[in-house]
Amino acid sequence: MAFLNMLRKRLGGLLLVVFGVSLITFSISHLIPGDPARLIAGDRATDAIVENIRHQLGLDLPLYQQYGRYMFDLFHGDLGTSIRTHRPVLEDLQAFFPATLELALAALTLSILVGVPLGVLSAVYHNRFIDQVARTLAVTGISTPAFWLGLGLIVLFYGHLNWLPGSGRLDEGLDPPRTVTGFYLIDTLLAGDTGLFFNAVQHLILPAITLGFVNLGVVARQIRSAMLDQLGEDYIRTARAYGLSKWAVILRHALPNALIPSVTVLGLTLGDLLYGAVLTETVFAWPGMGAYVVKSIQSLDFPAVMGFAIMVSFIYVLLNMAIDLLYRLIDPRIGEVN
Amino acid sequence: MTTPITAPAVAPLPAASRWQDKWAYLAHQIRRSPLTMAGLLITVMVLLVMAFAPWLASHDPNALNLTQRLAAPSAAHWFGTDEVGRDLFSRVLYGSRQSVGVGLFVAFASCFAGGLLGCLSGIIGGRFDGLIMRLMDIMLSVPSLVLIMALAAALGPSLFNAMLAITLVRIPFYVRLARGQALSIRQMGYVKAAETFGAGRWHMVIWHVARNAMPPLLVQLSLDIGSAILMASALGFIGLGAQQPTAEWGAMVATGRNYILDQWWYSTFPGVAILITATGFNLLGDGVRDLLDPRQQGK
Amino acid sequence: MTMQASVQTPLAEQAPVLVIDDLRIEFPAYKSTVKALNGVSLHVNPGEIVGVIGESGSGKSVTAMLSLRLLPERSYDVKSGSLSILGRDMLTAKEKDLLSVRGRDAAMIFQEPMTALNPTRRIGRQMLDVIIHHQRLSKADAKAKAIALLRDMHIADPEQVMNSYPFELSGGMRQRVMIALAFSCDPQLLIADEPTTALDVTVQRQVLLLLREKARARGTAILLITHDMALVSQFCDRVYVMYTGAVVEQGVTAQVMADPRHPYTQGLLSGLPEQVEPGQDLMTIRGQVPNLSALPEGCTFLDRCAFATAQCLQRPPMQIINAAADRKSACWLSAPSHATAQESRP
Amino acid sequence: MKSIVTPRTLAMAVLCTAMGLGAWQSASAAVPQDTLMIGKPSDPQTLDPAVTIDNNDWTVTYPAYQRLVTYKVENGKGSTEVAGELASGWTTSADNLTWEFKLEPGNKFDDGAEVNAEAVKFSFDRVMKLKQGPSGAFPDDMAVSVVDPLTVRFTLKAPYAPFLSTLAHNGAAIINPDVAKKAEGADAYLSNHTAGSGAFKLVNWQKGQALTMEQNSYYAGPKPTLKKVVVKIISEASVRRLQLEHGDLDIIEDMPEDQLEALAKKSGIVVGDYPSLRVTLLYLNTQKAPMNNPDARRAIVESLDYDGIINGILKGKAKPLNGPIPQGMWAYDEKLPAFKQDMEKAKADLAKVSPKVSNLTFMYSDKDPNWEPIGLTLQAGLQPLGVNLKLEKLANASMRERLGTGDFDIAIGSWSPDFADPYMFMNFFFDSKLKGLAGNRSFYDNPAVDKLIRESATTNDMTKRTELYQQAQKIVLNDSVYAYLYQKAYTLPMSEKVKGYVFNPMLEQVFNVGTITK
Repeated sequence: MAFLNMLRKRLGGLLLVVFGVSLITFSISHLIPGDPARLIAGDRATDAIVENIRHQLGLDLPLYQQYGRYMFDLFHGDLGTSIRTHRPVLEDLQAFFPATLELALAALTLSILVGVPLGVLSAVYHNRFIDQVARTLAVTGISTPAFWLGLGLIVLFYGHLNWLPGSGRLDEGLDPPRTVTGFYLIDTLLAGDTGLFFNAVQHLILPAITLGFVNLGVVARQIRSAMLDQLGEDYIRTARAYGLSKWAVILRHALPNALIPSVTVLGLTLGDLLYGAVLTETVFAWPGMGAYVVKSIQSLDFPAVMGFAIMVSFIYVLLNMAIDLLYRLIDPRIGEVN
Repeated sequence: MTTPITAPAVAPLPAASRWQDKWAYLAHQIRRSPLTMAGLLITVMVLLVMAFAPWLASHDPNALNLTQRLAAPSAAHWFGTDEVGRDLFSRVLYGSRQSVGVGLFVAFASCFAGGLLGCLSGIIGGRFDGLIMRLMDIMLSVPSLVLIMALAAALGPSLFNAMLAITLVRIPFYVRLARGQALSIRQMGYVKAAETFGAGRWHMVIWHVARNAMPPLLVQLSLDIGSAILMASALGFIGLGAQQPTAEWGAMVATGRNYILDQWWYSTFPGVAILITATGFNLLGDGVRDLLDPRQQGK
Repeated sequence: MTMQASVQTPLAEQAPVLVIDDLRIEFPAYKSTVKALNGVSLHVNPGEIVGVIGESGSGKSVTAMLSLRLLPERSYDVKSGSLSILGRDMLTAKEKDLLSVRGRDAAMIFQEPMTALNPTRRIGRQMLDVIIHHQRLSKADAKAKAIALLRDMHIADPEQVMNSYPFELSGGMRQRVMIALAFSCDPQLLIADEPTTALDVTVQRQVLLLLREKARARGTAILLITHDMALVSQFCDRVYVMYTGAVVEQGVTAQVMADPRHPYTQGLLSGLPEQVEPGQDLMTIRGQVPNLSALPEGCTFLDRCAFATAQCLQRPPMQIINAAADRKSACWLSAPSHATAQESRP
Repeated sequence: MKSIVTPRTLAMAVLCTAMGLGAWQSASAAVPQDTLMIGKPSDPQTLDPAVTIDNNDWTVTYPAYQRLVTYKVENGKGSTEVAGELASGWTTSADNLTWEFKLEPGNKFDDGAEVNAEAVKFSFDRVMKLKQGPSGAFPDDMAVSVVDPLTVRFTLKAPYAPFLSTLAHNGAAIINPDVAKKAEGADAYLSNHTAGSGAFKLVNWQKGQALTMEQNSYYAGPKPTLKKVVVKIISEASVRRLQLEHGDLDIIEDMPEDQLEALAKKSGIVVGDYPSLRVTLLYLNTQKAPMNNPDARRAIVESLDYDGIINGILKGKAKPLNGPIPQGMWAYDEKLPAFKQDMEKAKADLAKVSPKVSNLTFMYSDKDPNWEPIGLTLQAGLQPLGVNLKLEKLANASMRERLGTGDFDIAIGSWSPDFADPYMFMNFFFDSKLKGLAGNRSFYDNPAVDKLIRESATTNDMTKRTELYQQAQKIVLNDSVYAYLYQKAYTLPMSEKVKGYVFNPMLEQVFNVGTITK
């Protein structure tokens, strides 16, 4: 029952958020000075041409009618047509989103693989040399401008060393795998093409490091703080008093319990990574939503920007729900026992 | 909880509550942590650079010299020159005023506005509270960079507008924090006592709550300055920050990346400046968190 | 394991399981050091139940924690003295060697059974962790052993308890689990740090009775840390009274109760009515425990003592009252010539 | 006891994998011989020839479609003259109002369908019906009719001198009428696909990554040697350059001048340098004070450091201008002197303006990286004259909006012709009917000039037209309507393996992939 209640509340919240976000983005996009019809028409179009395009797009309707139309379409699964690309926004987002998600997940995985051990070491050797080093690394991660790091990595690993590719998702001239999930790492394996798989992995490494490095700091900080909390708990003392070795105590008792509260934080960083991908994608020519939305904003492509904002908010709320669920699954203390 | 397993917590805080002793204790804590110390040093250094940029700079940061374009670092130009021959060392120094200034402004302004709104929301409660919190939920779920970029595009690109935009998206975090504090303080009852002063004494109530909600807000604030500096430079990077000829680090990195293969110095120095400054503020913020967050004490 | 150790064996005939000798430790703190232990000496003989009583800050818990070296390394400095369990020097042993002592030679029971067990691990898992760690048993055997242990603790449905998380059990039940865990490897010594303080009064008694019954049955010695005089009087063979990090009085419980020699012990006992229910706080001594980072030169009880004399400006050493019974007190007045302190009590 | 994977072993595993992959990379194959790789900064927006007005999209559309006429190639150089492509010949009525084109038989679309008069009519009707950007190149009242399957007739209401040139424009592409039968509709289909009779057809578009083109097997012309053309989207200029240096790309577009010099020195790389008709100029808002005063405008024109801009910022990769019509376009007047900085005259002219000019704004966008340094140069030049120039950097879209409404003092822009006629530089720039974005961005309004240029547009005699345009030029130069900065060379870094590239000033960013070899 509690679970159903939660679900109902969250779904209600979802509707509210979508409504609010659409209203906000709609208002902002109409505050921005600029006439999309003019943009489409091009430099040399006469007023008559512009007027015609404006009419085709329904931009000559009163604002409330435009919004009404937009919402009506939205609830029928139609995010409108992009002014810039002339394609349905939903189709564009579908084309770009998997790349962003793949990058964000790779960055998240990387930051967890490195950040968790770092945070654990930091907490275990609290205020000692290892802690200082780990914290410095974490803070450096948080403080590094991603766009700058990305450029540096490209120049080094692609330009000078030529170890790793510097842009895109696959080598030039390679045909992408048949789209099933949109994740190249999965699609290449489904297609049984290991060469292509390794190529995709190579392309993913530098952008994932760039994006993941920032998150690494967040993860390490969170784990450190949660571990410090757990290491101060009585049950840790019990485990030690019963002869479990230091690392057995840390890894089997403290870490799982530190991970439980961290799940929320780590899960929400996935959201940050999705938005944060914008700059990384620009630098690495990663064909994701980031580059798409930056261009859309610059060309006053309202439907695309609104579609993006609504979809990301939607994902954000869904992510929150998923984290809630996960939390319930991994923490035995929350449940329907009582 | 059981008795503490470390030192019997009898002594650590000086019994005297004189402010000199408190400061001495604070100084002791900072000195004990080399990272906080490093953060403090960097921060002080950056603030000094900000204040004394005109005296430290070797050139007029805006003076063009088209015959000295993209010159490599040398005795005359320590960090080299940019694409119109301006001295990069001087521009990096002056750039601190924009980048760090924005960071400080954003952190303090969003802390103040969000803190106030959160306290009010917590104290007044009811529909007002519900409305504010829903609004904050929505703001939190709109991708922040999109919101900032859209706002900057709507208001026109300028450093001030970028500042306003970043401030706006940071506010919800403080609202939530302050509201949580306000609610728990409300539970403790002395707000109720203040309420009996009557409706005319609202400011007393707010003052009570705000003063008690301060420590967690300050922790968040100190952690935020670094990320605000980064966000400002990211806006500069995509061209929504300070306008030319004003020197701003993010914009310098952005322009410099066109030259990164042959003129590495152009985007390297401002990039390093961002990195060092943000690291300094973040280390200091970490230190402040450790000092003010009771959970981290005694461990 | 030495199961044959007779419960009724007179004191001090076999080698003690725990010996602490003149132990001094300090905790570095801001601009000062906290002198937590100032020359503690005590021992526990096989099969004996020994109480350590004192207010908070007396150093009793630090002593307990230090016995298994559970204090965070580097947070304290050992200034002098030694501590050994079954002849093994615990202060200099390598961390690796401690692992076989902890839980097998000496086990520990803590005050708050809610937080002392891992909240997200089932009871069974936590017990098996310990049993398998110390005894080479298969998983099935270890499980059978755990069930037997729980049943032995008068737990009606061991399987269900094994399957539960700590938060699903009552406080008394959790402490029974802790005791079962403590006995799981048949330790020679059991250190119980305020084991019943967090429990209901009625449950306290059951748990203590259980603890004593099982200890006597297995010949396990118990070091019982408490602030509760009534509890000591009912359960302990011998008692050490601690104050400001040192033992101020020691002896067989009955003797100490009947004839306390240190004014501090007298103070502890003064509020103790006959047939008192355990668990009530009876501390009625005026004044406060002195700051451990700035202990006075003389007797540390000086400020709170009604009988202080000029001699007390010098710190009193342990005075032997009855060597055979190992009865001592650290008060100038308790020397045989001043044996009138009790009579002159107001 | 140690059954679980420790973080340390995991980290080691990751590191080893990464290193293994690194080793594997160096063994990866280079680009195949018969594939041409082109690197450009941004994805095409739409591939519909009736919609796109962006050269960036034409890289794909131009080789995928054919037109009635095309630009001639003479001695390996692109000409501004046209010759028949799909048309084998044409006739014009005496009044220049009726044009009849004969189609070459045997041309086929990429699905095998015949290119006939119906297809021509369909394509032009579609452009005129959609009324989007490309329709602006053609007269409003143009009517197209089918005479017979291989003859098509265009009827105009008024003479339009550049008409033949406009038919070589990307918007004049002949589209397969069968697209109307596509499930998603012709408009949606064409924005994502090609449906032409050109040498290549689009086979795959990975949005934001790459567009892959392969040979059109029905192409009637000579078979191209390239099998495949891939257009890669790589936004960072430095990365594009690295990829060219590593042999991952064959041609890269849009490189900053400062990188070209270093790039040209690399072995195996050639930086093509072609005279182009792209002019960069400042729009001086003639309808907003203080720039409505010709003296103020003259002062701006005289205070500009042309030499510093061309030799400093552009590294000499540009030519100074002497008037609205660039060198290489007929009607160019070689007798006019090039613009030069003259601070004394600028000071004198500025002194005539009252009230005194002290603040001006300069609007630019990030579309061209040279615009910012130019603004800074102008700022530095105006400072000694007591004028504070405020630089305003906008997103390109916002800037265009303000150009359209005339909300600026000075703005910068570039302009390259869509078809080979001075009409592009005179009528668009000065006709008072085309104020704002359409072309007359200085909002100039002079009936005398209107009369001259409109007459030139409806006259067929080239000498007469030249004379009319040169008369108009004198007037507008005296009025300092625009500040003409430079005529920039088109530079194209490519691998030395690429042979046979032909540059046409009308077709920047378009590659003759049908005849390029590698």
